[in-house]
Amino acid sequence: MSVASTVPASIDLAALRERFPALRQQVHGRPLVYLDNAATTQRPDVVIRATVDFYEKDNANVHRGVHTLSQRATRDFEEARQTVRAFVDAAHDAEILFTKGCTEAINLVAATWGRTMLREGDEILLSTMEHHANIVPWQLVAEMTGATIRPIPIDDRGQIDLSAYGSMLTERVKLVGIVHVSNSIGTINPVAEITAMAHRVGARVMIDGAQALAHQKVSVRDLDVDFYAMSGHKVYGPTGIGALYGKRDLLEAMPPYQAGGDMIRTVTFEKTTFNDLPNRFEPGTPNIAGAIGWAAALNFVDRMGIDAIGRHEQTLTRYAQHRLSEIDGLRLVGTADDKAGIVAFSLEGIHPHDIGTVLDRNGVAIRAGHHCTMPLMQRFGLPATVRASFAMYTSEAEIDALVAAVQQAKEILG
Amino acid sequence: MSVASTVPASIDLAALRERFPALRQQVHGRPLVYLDNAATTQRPDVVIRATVDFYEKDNANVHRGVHTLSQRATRDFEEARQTVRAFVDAAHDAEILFTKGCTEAINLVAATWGRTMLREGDEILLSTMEHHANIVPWQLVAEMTGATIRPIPIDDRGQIDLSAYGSMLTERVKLVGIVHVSNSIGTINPVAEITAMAHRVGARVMIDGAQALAHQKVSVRDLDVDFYAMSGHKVYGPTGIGALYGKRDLLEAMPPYQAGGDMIRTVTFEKTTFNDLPNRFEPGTPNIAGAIGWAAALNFVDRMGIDAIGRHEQTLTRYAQHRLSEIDGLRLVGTADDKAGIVAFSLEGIHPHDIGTVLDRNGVAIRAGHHCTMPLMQRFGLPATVRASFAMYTSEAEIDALVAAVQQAKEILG
Amino acid sequence: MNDALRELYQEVILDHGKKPRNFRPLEQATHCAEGHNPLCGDCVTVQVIVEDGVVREATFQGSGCAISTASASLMTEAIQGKSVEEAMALFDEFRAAVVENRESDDLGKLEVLLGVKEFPVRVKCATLAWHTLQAAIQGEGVASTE
Amino acid sequence: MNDALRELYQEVILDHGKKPRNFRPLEQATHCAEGHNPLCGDCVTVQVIVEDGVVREATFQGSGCAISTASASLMTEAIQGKSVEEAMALFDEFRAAVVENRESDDLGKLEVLLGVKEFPVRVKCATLAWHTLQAAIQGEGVASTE
Ligand SMILES: Cc1ncc(COP(=O)(O)O)c(C=O)c1O
Ligand SMILES: Cc1ncc(COP(=O)(O)O)c(C=O)c1O
Repeated sequence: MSVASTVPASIDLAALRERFPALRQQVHGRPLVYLDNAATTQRPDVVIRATVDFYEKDNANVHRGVHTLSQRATRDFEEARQTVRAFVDAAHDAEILFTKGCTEAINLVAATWGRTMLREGDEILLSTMEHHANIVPWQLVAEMTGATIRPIPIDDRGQIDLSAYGSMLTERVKLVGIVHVSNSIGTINPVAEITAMAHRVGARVMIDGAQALAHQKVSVRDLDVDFYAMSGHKVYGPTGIGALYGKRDLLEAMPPYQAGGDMIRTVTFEKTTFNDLPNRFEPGTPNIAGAIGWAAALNFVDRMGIDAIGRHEQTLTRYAQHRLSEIDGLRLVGTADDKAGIVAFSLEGIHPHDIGTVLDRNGVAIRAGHHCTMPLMQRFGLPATVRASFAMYTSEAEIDALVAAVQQAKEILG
Repeated sequence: MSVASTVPASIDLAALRERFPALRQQVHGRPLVYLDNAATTQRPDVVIRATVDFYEKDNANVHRGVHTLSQRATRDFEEARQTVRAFVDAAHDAEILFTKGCTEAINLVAATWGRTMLREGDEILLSTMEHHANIVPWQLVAEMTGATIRPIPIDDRGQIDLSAYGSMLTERVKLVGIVHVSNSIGTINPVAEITAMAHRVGARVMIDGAQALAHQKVSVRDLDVDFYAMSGHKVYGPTGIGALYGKRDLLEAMPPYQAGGDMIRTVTFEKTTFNDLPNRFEPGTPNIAGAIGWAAALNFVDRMGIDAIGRHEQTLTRYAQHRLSEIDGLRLVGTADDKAGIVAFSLEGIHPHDIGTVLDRNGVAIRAGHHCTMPLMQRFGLPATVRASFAMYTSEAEIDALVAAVQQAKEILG
Repeated sequence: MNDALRELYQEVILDHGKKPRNFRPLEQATHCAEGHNPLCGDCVTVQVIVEDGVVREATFQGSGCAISTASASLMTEAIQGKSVEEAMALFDEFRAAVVENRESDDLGKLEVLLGVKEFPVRVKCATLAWHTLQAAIQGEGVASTE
Repeated sequence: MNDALRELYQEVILDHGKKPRNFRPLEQATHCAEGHNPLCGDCVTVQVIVEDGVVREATFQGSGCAISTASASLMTEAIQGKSVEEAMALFDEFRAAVVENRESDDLGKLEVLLGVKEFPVRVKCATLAWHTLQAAIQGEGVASTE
């Protein structure tokens, strides 16, 4: 089966879709057309199987366990860490901290690195297309430290204005926060370049990678980013698991975030000494099943080949943009040169939420709203958009179904 | 089947054990005797099934979704919240905040309520038998605010010294932190009484309920506690999910903890307004599958009857203490009058870790160590103990296997 | 074509959705509140003039989907001239009809909104303006459907 | 009775575990480090006197399981009189034998510890003292098996 071959040239969609049980269903009497992958992807059978296997065979708590199940759980959990490390090409396992998701990963950096390193007068630069998860944690830190936040402008196609960014980069800038792939409009930001520019003035870079992992090869070493946040459920893994990558020397210097068991070396009521990386940042029982399931997802993506997936999605994106733009009164929002599989649009005089309802009745699952990027919506002067987002299993026929349903929405609502 | 009847008088163990797939296995050629339930319990088939069902049928992100899958996921996720609320008898769904576990729940309180309410000169009272999860977060807050931590002494049997506690309670005390059931020695603390005493001087009470839910009926309203922390995986649920109960007026007044999507109402770069409870404290994609699986676990416990489970475990505990205390040189650690299914001991001249290795070769899974309660270990003058902890499916025959294996350990190591 | 959709998006609703009545600020308002529906990002401000216990005038502003806009528009028409008690009774009646699926024959023009019953996730859109009206009259200032 | 267990807990090990040799502080130590094994909570302090590149004396203190105590005890005996290079070479040899399962015939008395190979989770107990020795000699002060 081509799905399992190591370096597939292209994707055998029919076989692939069989691997995702949730895709085999009808909604309102129509085959499900799942185009809400930027919210969360579906899970392949191997992820579900890995979760079940853990609970049925190896279920135990990790660390400090002298018994066999605990040893197996610990081994699999730490292998999952290695899998994540390899997937994003980090240098050390200790640089991968498991979190409950991308949001927590960013909060961890803001609350530890941010609170200790930022001062009054310092600046934090955030792109106008950031997800709230890479804005609000910094606002809380800014309030606490006296640092100020400055938005990096974007152009009308939804691309960061690099020359404006360059002129904002002064010695005052201590952190630059950038979404690798915009969840709202799909723009792939030039993270390597942005990072190099930031480093030249001594600023650190926090990349929100939530949407990137599923669409393209990510090497945190090549990008040279300082922090990189990820979510398992956005890349075919379980809910409740994610990770923070951080450069080792930065993580070593950070104060603890949450505190509890397994992150300490000794505790007395007078004094507590903390453990080494990564344990220092992983107190309590981790989401063991989540980490193991996520590793199964990443291995699955590896077998499919992330480059083939990326090509497939870009083809779909071009096709969808082309087909949608033929619809009268439809405005594509975000038309960057470099885009991942996310297409957003609005229809003249029709609210996205109403479109969403019509689409749902046709079995087509999209998202309508601000997509947790209110400043971006403001930039485009829209309260909300319709967003269709693709995955490795999305087919051209599904794009056709989307287009037909949008046309029906126009008829009914126009 | 008696397992499914609504108010069972006692437990049909053979039928019940069939419901837990992980119990059906051999370790080193011996039937697994899983006595590490205080670290984590096993999961019944219904929990695994609920997890698989979610991923195979309803998998989508919650909130803001106009499409059918998202509506189903949202409904099931919010029903899970109701299930947790009902299980601990809280008044409002909004008082249940999902977290990744008990550790995070306590950290949330320490970092929000603690940082805003505590001042220099304030006192935090923590029992000597607290888990590190209910010590270290308070140490971090104490360092930040200038509050001081004072340990509440315990007696030689492992019971809180209530009269010492009473005399420590002054107007300076702002928080009392107590473990409901000790994970190390099984003591069930008189939480209602401790709470009433604390309230008389105006102190708030943070109860670490990690070990309590699986063993006895908990009513946060009857106990009148202010905060109650829980873990799903300690009560037959998945890893990576837990909850904080907090009284509504306290939660309402707390600043946000982590920040991101879904916890805000509006975001601009100038100003962010936050959402209502519980969303304000649940930014980002929650562990949806985890919450749903946990609800399945709690419903399973309900069908079994928590009182029947509690009685069963207490019978086992008495039996185990009786059998173990017949072994020469064995010292039981923690012999409170009121105990849940946890038995800890040490053997003269033999390190617990070596005992653990011998037991494991006999298929018997226990935990050896300090159980994240170093101050308690110090109190008893031991670096570590062996801990056997029971669950609804534990049998008398398994206690016999434990005792036989301990005897073998004595032979080999003595 | 889907009947439930046709039922939901009737002519009257689309008309009120696109050309909302009483869509303007009300300078001399005696009561005012803002309502949010986090689901769609709908946001509505309701203003009313109450004199001697009677709603003399009612207006709204904001942005929202067709359902919430039409519902707000229809509401401002429906409550004009009614006593506050009557207006609140109408809300109860309306809510009972769309949320609890209860029979009702006193809804008048609001009946066009009953199609929303088939779309549970959209019910909040239909009741947002009413919740906001209630908040305004009770002096709460802010309403949310969650 | 389990053969692997008998192999692990040989007489010599139990003897050194219960009556560790060189278990005392070393006042004139030239090098010293503390080691932790978070798994068992083992904690060991190794002190040595190195003169002219030769280990004149080696002692340890701390609390730990039979394996880690016996290993520390046997180590202090084994390295006495050896050059620092020889001691470190012995560590390499020992580690290769228990971690990588390599053949070795130069281990001398340390061979009694080879039973630990069947117990991967206990290997750290057997190597803790050695890691700590290495940290002491390299002047790092703290070692951990994780
Ligand atoms: C008493 C007690 N408190 C807190 C915790 C921490 O719970 P979790 O690891 O699920 O966060 C545990 C579990 O180890 C516990 O037993
Ligand atoms: C760009 C981006 N950042 C951050 C997040 C937050 O991720 P999570 O909800 O998994 O924490 C999301 C997902 O909604 C996202 O799309």
